[in-house]
Amino acid sequence: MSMDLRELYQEVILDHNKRPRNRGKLEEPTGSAEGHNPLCGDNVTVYIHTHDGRVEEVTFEGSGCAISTASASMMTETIKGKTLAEVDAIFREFQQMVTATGEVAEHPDLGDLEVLAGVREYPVRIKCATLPWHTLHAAILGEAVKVSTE
Amino acid sequence: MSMDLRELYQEVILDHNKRPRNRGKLEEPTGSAEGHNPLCGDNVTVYIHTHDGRVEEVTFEGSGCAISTASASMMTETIKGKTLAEVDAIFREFQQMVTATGEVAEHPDLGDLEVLAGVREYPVRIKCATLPWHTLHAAILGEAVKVSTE
Amino acid sequence: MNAIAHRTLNIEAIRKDFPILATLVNGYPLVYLDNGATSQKPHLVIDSQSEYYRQQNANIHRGVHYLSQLATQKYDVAREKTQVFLNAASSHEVIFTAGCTASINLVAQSYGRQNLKPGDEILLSTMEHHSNIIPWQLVAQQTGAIVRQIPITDQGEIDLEAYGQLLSERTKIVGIVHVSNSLGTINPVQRMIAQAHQVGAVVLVDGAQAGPHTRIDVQALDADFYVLSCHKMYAPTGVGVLYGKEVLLRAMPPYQGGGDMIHTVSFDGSTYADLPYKFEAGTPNIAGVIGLGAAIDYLAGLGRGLLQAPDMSLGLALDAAFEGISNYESELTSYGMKRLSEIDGVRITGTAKEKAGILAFTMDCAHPHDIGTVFDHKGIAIRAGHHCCMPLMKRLGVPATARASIAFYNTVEEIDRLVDGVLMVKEMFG
Amino acid sequence: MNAIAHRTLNIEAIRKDFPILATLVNGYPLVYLDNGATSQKPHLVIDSQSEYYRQQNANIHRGVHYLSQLATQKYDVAREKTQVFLNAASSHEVIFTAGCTASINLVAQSYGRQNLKPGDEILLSTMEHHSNIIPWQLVAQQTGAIVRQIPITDQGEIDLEAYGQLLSERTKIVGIVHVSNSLGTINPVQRMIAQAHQVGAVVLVDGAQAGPHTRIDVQALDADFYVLSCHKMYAPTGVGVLYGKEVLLRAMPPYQGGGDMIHTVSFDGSTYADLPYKFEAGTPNIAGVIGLGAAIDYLAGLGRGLLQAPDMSLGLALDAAFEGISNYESELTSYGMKRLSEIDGVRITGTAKEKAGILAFTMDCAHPHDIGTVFDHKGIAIRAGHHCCMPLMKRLGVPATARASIAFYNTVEEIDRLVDGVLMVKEMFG
Ligand SMILES: Cc1ncc(COP(=O)(O)O)c(C=O)c1O
Ligand SMILES: Cc1ncc(COP(=O)(O)O)c(C=O)c1O
Repeated sequence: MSMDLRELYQEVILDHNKRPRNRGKLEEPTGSAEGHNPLCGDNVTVYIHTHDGRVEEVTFEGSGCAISTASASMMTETIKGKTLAEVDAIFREFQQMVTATGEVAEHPDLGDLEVLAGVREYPVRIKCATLPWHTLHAAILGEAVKVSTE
Repeated sequence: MSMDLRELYQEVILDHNKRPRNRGKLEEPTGSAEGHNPLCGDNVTVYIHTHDGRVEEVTFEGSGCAISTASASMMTETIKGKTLAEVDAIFREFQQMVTATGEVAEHPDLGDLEVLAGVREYPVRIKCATLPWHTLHAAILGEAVKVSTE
Repeated sequence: MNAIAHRTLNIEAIRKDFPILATLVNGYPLVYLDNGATSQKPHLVIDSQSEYYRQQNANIHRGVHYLSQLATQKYDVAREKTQVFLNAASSHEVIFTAGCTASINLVAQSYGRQNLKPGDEILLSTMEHHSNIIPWQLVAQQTGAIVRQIPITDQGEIDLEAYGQLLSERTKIVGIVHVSNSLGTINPVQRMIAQAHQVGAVVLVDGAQAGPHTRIDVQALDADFYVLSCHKMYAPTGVGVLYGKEVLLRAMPPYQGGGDMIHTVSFDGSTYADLPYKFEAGTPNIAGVIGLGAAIDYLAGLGRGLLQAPDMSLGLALDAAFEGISNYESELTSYGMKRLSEIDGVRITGTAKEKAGILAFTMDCAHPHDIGTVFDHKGIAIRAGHHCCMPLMKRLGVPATARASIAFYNTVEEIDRLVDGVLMVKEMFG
Repeated sequence: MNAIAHRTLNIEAIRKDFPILATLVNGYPLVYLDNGATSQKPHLVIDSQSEYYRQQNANIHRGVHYLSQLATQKYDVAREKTQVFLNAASSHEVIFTAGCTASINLVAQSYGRQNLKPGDEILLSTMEHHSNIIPWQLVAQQTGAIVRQIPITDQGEIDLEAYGQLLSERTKIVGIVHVSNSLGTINPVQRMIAQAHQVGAVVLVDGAQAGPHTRIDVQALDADFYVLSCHKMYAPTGVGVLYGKEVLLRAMPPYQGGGDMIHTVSFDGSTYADLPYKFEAGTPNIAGVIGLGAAIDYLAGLGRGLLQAPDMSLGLALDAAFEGISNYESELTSYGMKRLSEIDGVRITGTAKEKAGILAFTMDCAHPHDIGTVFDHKGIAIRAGHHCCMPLMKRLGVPATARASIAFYNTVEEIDRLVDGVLMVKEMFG
């Protein structure tokens, strides 16, 4: 049925969970948004600072499970310095990776994020992995809305 | 399972159904009441004229199934001339007859009414047999209430 | 779908799918003609219940564990099947309720209470089931709205002229039964909906008796709300469906509060979940909904069998199934109408041109209740009474009728036994 | 009932009564510790469903035919069994609904809407399930009444002093959970009801988690309303119970309108049926209610087995069954509490003195959701989340907890596997 647990909780994930990168608040973000997964109580706030269509700074705060914390942490690392168009492409690819069924494709652009491919096998956990991304998306759009992945 | 149909629909019942006795309205009743069985749409109105605690006249009107029509018709025949105390005793005995389980007792006071004992085997039809009696009861009490056997 | 006209359902095989049909009543083989009250269930549906409780039972939506994921997946798939069954635009428009009655009350209390003002009008036809009358009377009392009656003709059809005259800008809601449970009349709901929309009213269609017998397409009808009673559709008891257009459902306040319908809860105030969950408070009838999925699969199986196309899509398979079912049921109905009308002293109630599997009648010599008892003695199950349609009975001038209601597992021989029963009643009471 | 203290349930035999317990998950024997979400069902209940659909299925109350009489009789008997289950004074006080959530909404909308005025107060405890919060918030919005919170202590007990101070003549309704689904706390409802009655308030007790584990006596409690969630009580999904005192129910307006709840219907106005039918609009979950009857029989069978008294009355048999069940479940709970409290970095949520089968906890190193996934991998089914108790989670200062909830078919070995799971989580995330 389910694959080995170690494929879901890879070392990289456990590491990002224990020592999340870019955790904290940005003083003067150009955008921020709050995301919430009511099913498990996860909460994440993403702060972003963009300039000339490029991500200069991005951080997050909140309490969540290992999957959502690691996803948020790796997300901030991956997108820093990227153009918004690149961020958009990565988001799409990430989403495709964690929801696709059938053949596992290669995702060279995702870097470390590829370790999250394992959530595909855990339907109720997919939302944990995508919550930070949806929240990022809202922060970029500067929407004042609260994101919910219910 | 169920006894032979002829035991429910005895000749006497079919006869009372076709030619109900004492059908009609009393001009100046001392009491009257309307009874209704919403499950099958039966309606019966009982008119009674009592004097010195004795039933002088009793009639009924309405539309109903064979069981309720025959029951009403035989009821009027049986109680005419009886004291209210006697009517009460007959009502009780009748009720006991149509609802009792187990051994079938003798009911010498009920006369023709005894042919209705067969409804015992048809739980949903018992209310058809007792509706005229409940209505009579209300008419005697002079209650303005509408009776329902739901 | 013309291919199907020449192929017919294998009724003998179908009857074996419904175990209860083998029952003996009082020594006679059961003739079950009370399908309007509730249908019988095929093995596939019955077994889906035991399978669920033996292998999958868990609460849905909130669980990370194996059983909960299994149950959730089965529940969600049943919603998608129901979407196809109704041809709804989105599965979010399919709300599971406790029954058809619950669905109508939901719309009356949520949509109705929000939108009705004193003097607004709710139009309901004379032939509505009590379930499509009382909820509107209750909300009318609460809001000051007025319930008005769409009259019917002596044949038991909607008086369309009167309907056109009743419609006005005061009309806010129209409630209309798709197929009458007492008369069998198939109402011209598509046309009536278009007319109602012209004055800005929304229409709730009561599909309780349409679901089991006809292919439904809520988009073609342009229905605003459409409700189903699943136990009449070969599925378990305790499940109903409410279809609503997304734009309407989104704007409506929740009906019941509880688990699963919330987004956040605090004593300072709560926010509600998205569709369809906003309207599914508390643990739903999980097994029942999964059983509904199995009933839809069963019907699709009939369609695939008819066309010998085992891989046919669900929607096409249901098209085929209902074409086969309605052809066959019409034949039985016409045959029954013809035979009954040949008997002296029998009056048929409901002679609409468009009519589905209902044979309702009264007899000069006997009350419907007596007819029912005599029939029961011979193993024939029909219903005697007002069929939850008191205003209709009043209009027809009868306290009650005897009603035989047909399903596709009934046979010509069973109609013959019904007719024999009628003759016996005549002999006995005539 | 002291005779029972020395006799114990035969858990090995009992486990064979619940077919799902033999499931393998991911190669491991299922450890089902999610009973608070829904219980598993014994053969007797599962088979009651197939038997009903194979041999008795018909609509009830209105039918003269054989099947309808069978189904009606079974349904009515289930109501009488439920009366004994609750020790209600009359079977008319037992209303069948679609679920516990539906029962509470019924009381809020019928009793609440009729009796609440602006400024009136509804008291609810911090540990209530969303199902006992949102319906009251909705009716408060409609009537201008105010919802106030009865605080709890750090141990997870009602703050009785604060409760006493909150009670005043403004208090019209108190809603209180009998056994908390998140903490296991058994609340002193009898005492709380007596206090509420002194200020003239009525009390609704949410017995969703009490029904499966303790003997209920609504008359001894003097509860005004008491609600049950039958799928948590070894019975099918889609059934709830509302008990209400006759004098209150009689005075309440109907909640939903439809078939079976009426006396007469006309477009000029309708009148309603007597109890319990007034509150049972439409076709109920007939199979589900009959399944509830089977679940009560199953429990009674355990009691009769314990005392080797096969002819014992239903009430006494239930006394015996629940004495056996609560003794055994307390042992399991104490054992689990002890073992978990010995592990570093595990914090138990809910340490009330009076506590029933809930082991809820958080871990320093891992989020409840991750705990749930790791457990699931080993076949252990628990729930991770807010358990529909967001205000309680806020009070406890945690986003979520991991919750194992016990039933009488669980074993000491299963608690050991739970503890092993916790150790594995520590190893992985620590
Ligand atoms: C304490 C409590 N109250 C109410 C409910 C709601 O029950 P249901 O979802 O069956 O309506 C539950 C179940 O989740 C519960 O645990
Ligand atoms: C036309 C119609 N509408 C509504 C209903 C109510 O359905 P239910 O009792 O399943 O809620 C029925 C069934 O009796 C019906 O025939």
